[in-house]
Amino acid sequence: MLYAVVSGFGAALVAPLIHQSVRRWSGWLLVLLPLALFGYFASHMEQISDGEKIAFAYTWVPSLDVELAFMLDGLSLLFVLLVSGIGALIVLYGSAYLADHPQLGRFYAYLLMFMASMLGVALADNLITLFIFWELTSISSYLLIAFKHDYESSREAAKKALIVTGAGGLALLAGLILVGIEADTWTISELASRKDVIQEGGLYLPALLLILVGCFAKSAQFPFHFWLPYAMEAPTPVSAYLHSATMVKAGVYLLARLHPSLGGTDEWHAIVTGVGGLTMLIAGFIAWQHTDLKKILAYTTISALGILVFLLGIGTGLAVKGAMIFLLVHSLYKGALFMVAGSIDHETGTRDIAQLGDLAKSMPFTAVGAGLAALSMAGLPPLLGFIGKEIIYEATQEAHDLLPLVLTAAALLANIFNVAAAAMVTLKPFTGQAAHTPKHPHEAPLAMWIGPVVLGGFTLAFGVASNLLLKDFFAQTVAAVYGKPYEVKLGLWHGLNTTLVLSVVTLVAGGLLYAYLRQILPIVKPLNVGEKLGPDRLYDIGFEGILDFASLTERFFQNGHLRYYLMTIIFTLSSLLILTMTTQIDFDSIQLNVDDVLLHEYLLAGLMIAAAITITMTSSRLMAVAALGVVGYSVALLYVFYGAPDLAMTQFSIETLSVVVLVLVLYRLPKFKDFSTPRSRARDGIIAVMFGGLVTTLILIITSEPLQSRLSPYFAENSYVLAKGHNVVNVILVDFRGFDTMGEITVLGVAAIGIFALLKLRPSSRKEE
Amino acid sequence: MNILLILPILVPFITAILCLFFWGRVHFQERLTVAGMLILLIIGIALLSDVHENGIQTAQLGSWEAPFGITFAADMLSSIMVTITGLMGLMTALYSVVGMDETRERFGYYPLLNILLMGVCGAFLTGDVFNLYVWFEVMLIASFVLLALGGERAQLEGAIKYVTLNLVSSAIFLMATGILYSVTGTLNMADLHLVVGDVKQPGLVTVLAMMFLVAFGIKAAIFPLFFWLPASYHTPPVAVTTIFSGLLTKVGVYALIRFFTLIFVHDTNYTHTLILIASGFTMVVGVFGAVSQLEMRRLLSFHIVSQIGYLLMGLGIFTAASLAASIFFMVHVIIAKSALFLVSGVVNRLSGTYDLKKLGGLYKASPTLSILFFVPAMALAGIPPLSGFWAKFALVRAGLEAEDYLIVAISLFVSVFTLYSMIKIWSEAFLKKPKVTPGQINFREADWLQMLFPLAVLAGLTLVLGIAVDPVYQLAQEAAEQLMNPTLYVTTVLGGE
Amino acid sequence: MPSLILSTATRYLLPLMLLFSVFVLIRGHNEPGGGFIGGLVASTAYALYAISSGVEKARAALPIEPRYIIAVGLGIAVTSGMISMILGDPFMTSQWLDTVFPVIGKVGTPVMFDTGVYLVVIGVTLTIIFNLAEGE
Amino acid sequence: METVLAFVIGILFAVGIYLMMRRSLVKLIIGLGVLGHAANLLIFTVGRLTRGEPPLIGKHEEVLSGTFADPLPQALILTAIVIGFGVQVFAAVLIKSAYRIVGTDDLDEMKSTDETQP
Repeated sequence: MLYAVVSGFGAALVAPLIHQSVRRWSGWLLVLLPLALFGYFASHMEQISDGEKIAFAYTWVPSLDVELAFMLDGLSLLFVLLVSGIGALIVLYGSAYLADHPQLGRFYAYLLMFMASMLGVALADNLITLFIFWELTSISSYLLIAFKHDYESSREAAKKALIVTGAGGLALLAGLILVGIEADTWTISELASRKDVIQEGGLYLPALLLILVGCFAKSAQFPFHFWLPYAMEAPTPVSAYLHSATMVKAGVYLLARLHPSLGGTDEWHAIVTGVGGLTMLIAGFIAWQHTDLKKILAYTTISALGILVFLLGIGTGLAVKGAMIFLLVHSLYKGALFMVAGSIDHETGTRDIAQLGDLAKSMPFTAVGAGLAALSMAGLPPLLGFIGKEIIYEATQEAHDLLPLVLTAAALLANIFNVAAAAMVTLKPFTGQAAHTPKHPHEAPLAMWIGPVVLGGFTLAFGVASNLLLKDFFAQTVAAVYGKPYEVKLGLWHGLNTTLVLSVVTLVAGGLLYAYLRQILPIVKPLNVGEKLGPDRLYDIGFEGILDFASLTERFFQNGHLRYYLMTIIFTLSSLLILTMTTQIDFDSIQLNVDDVLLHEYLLAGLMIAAAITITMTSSRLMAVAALGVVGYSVALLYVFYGAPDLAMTQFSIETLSVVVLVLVLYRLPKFKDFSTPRSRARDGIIAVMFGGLVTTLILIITSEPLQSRLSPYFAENSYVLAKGHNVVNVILVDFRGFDTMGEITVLGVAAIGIFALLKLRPSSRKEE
Repeated sequence: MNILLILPILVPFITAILCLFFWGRVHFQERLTVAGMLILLIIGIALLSDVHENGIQTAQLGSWEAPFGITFAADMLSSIMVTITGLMGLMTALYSVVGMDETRERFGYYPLLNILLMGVCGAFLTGDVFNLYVWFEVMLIASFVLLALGGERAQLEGAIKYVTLNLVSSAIFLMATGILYSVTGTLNMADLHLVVGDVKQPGLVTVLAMMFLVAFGIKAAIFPLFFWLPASYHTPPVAVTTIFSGLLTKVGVYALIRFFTLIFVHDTNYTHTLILIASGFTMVVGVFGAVSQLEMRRLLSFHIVSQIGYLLMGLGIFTAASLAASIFFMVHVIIAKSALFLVSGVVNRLSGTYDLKKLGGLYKASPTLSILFFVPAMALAGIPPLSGFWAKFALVRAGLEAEDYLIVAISLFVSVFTLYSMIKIWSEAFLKKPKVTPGQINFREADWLQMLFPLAVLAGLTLVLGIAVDPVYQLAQEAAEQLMNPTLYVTTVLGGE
Repeated sequence: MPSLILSTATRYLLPLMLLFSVFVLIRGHNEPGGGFIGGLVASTAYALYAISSGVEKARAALPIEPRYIIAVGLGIAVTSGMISMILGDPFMTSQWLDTVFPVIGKVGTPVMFDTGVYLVVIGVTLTIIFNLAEGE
Repeated sequence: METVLAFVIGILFAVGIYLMMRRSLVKLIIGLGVLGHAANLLIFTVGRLTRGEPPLIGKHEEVLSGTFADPLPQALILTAIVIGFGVQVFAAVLIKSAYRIVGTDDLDEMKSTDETQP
């Protein structure tokens, strides 16, 4: 099974090369991979339907408890079949849709990478492995949305999609880790058995919320749904594949997958059902107000995802069954409709339904696919969509623990919107009067109409023979989500009951909505503030706000003034020292001891202080250098007084050299100018004095205790005996700690090279790179 | 005495001296340097495997027993860092052969590069506080010169800030070292671990911890001490920026990790909480700086700051898991960030600018370069299965396990903006239609390949580290366990007991 | 205009001061002094010569580029450390010859190391002073 | 004497920091010099002062005995002085070059590398 996942990535790597060598036939060649995968997974159908589970695990990162674990059960099988099956159709479709595009090779690469990632998500049985593939779907979808990269709108749409799903992904990561920590396992199939541990732990609610944010962002649930309509900037094959049939369902998939371990609590019911319900209504309401085919489809997709989430939130066996059937229903018809929309766009040059009509004549095959799909979407018998809708109504009516009436009403409303939208995307373009389109319409190539027709065919077949084809398999799918076995019966006829009435009401109301669209639109338009003030705007304002704040912060801290940088550093150090010293230091131990100080020592100290003050006061450079020299020579003198002749000699000679160099350097520099204001001088003065005071205090504290050197006695004893030198300081320098000296002369050498280079290598003497 | 501990100093040092002798012969220096770096890398790997097999290794320089002489000690952390130093040195040297202008090469570029690496290796291996100061200075002076080499206005302006603030750091470091000796009577780190507890005024040890925190914090570019970095890192040629970004701040982080696991562990509630606070601010302010930039190298420079926050986060949480995560993060970020800086160099070679507003069209112009940018960029953003994901995952997991929820939340928040800024470069420099048409790839094929080679290696490594993560992560875990159990280090260095 | 007296004086002073610097270097192991201070004395001599007679002459009086003196100094220092490695001891373990030479005294690698320091200091100081003086 | 020096060092640090916070390049370099002296003096002082007894082993003795100044801080300071010298001379030349290129001594004129908008 690992190969099944990895093969997609491998194929992605070579796809551009294959495309380069076979050009026209690359689509037909590359489709073999998804087809083969479809066949491979389909071959397990019987086993799975019998209730078996197929699991594989490979060690990957044992040090972080991540194994490459895969499991095929009813739920994942449904997903991988959709992903590989629709994937095959899309590869073909894309090969024709983008036939002349110079970057078609890259398109294949991204598409196959996406497919492989999606398979990984559906198959993963380790929380982190799942997350890895999850993120890969985000990245590959980013690349696909930005495919038309010359357009700013594409780039921005892709960015928005990535940021929203990426941020959601990070929340998800945190959530998954919390679950992993709480459950003490990272294997997904083991989580259900630790349901109690997870749900009773203190981390349940944060973990749940974080995971839900991730799922909702991915599956375009309110209030994270806004990226999806933008993502329609992608080439239509991408929209058909990612943004309707597969990727956006990853969030739904994960909800379904974690339902046995996280579901069933009050929080789950409230949040998941609520968000799903809200999403299906809001998006459904917006859908039929658009005229762009892809926009309509995008909003109905969001609405459909809302229905799925809504059902999973209810979480009864019936609701889960409804969710799973509807998931299949939606993937089939929405994939088909997107491809149809792309074909129409491709062949007529527009996808504005106001400009379209009577295409059934010129595009007969496409029309068949579109018709079947739309009927399923509207929920007419004998198509699978009808069955799906019936189960939904059954499920809402039976949700006794919650509010069955409210739920049913919401589902009814969402479905009515759906019917109207279905009518809009097919009746309008394919029937009625022919309209003038930018291109003269004619049938799309085989590679493009085969997809809708095949998907439409499946919808029909599944609808007619639902019990035969889907019963056993869906029993397993539902069991995987529901967490216990559940009997699944499917069929078109359930008798005359409320559900049927609801179905009829849905159709009639939907039809009316479509028929009186022109009258209704002006009434509802003012209600539709969501698009202007909704989460999309909030996101823009919020994100821009953060970016503005960021650049404000940047300009505040990185302001270009060295003195502020320095001030911040000194201030930080001083604050830390004050904080530490006031809380942890015993100041009583300080002893001010000046009894032994000799007169000349006082004089020396006075000289140093006077010289230091002179430096700050003088306006002459030479005076400052001279005063600096005085400080240096005084230090040297101090070394003489206190038993450090080597130091004194070094200090004397270095000081002389420094003064010479400084004079040479400063010779050409201008006079001291007072740039700063009195106020800033006062402020700097305070900070400087504060720091100086801290240092003084510190020295006083330290010198109040005697020093017990652990090292010097050894040097005193062994300097001559072992190192053969009478001058201990020199012996330390060249022997005991000779390595320090090695570093020291290296510093000197480098400084000399640097000075040489600075003085001799000037930009003017250098030709431009 | 394990000779592997000294060779990482000697090899670049001798290479540098030879380069000085062959001052005028630039091409010979190139070859010499590449060879030297290769040897350094091999030594690093040998040292790593030696420490892995036989535990912590030490060398007493001049045969003077610890703590009286200078001790070199290599635990897993040191060995990992030396290895990565060798790798970075080799990649930078290879890139420089084509990517560095000959004028700079004539003015001592190669000897300086070697000495820089010598200082870095010395800092990673020494077990003596004052000796660490010396290696810091070796590294610093070499970096000063490399930064200013060429003498362009931006370089000089950047260098003044860099030099001044780093000298302040050195002065604080020196003060702290002097005080450390006067309080404890020793300079050997292992010995210090034993005696800091005996200091009569325990508060003084915390005061020292603060001084070292600030001194190393400046070098590591943590908040609010990082200003020198964004002011200067984008000014020298890209090869120099690359080696700086890869190694210099990391030496600061290394020193922080070393000191705050070995010496200053008496009051972790106070010290490590401060580190954690600093880490949060560093991440946020760094990434805020990055998203505000329109110059590619400046953007990347601010990211260095932000990433330092992540490295500190592991130290601040202070568990074996979090330290392991930080160490792995360090390896990852050195590789990924260097790759990105090298890409910016190639971008500049093609388009003549680093300005995102002017750049564009590279996605069409060079698919190879596009991949070589996209992979490390996504690695930096923490996208799986690249190296950065594991680093982030391990860190977040360690944080959640330690129940440090706030810092985890901050790190994830920052992560979104890291992604955003990488996408910004991608979108502007690669996808967008260009204002300045990228030049034809008009240098010789061999030069082009040679420029891309180190890039490909580094970008490839982010992928390899992501897929074959376990062996490396185990090394990081081993390193972290050694750090959390300092007795091991202490007994190995001081012998006996 | 360099004064004649000064330039004549420094011409004779130069060898004397160089000799003195070597003396400071050698006695450093036992008395205050050593390679560093010795190197400074020597370079001061050259610096004086440069000031009195001009940089070109001072450069000419030097057998090689100061930069190479640095390289040689660093080379000697590192070699002195490596001698012990060849003999099987850790890096920088001091090795002494048993014979005591007149004037120089005991000869060993630490003395050699100090000589390296001495040369580096000369090279560095001269590089700085020559280049700075020429820059004006 | 430590007490007196504590105040001297404190003043030197304050002066050094104050000078470095000026806008003038020249003051910056002089400030660095003062800071260097302060740091060295600090190590010397906290290493404890011993009047007049250098750590030299007498001609005919084998070990250092009696009171003597601690040789280790001296060795450290010597190294620090030399390193400080190298670094500061380099910094001085750097400032000279910057002055030559930028044409002013005013640090506020040297902000171009921190400006976001090029």
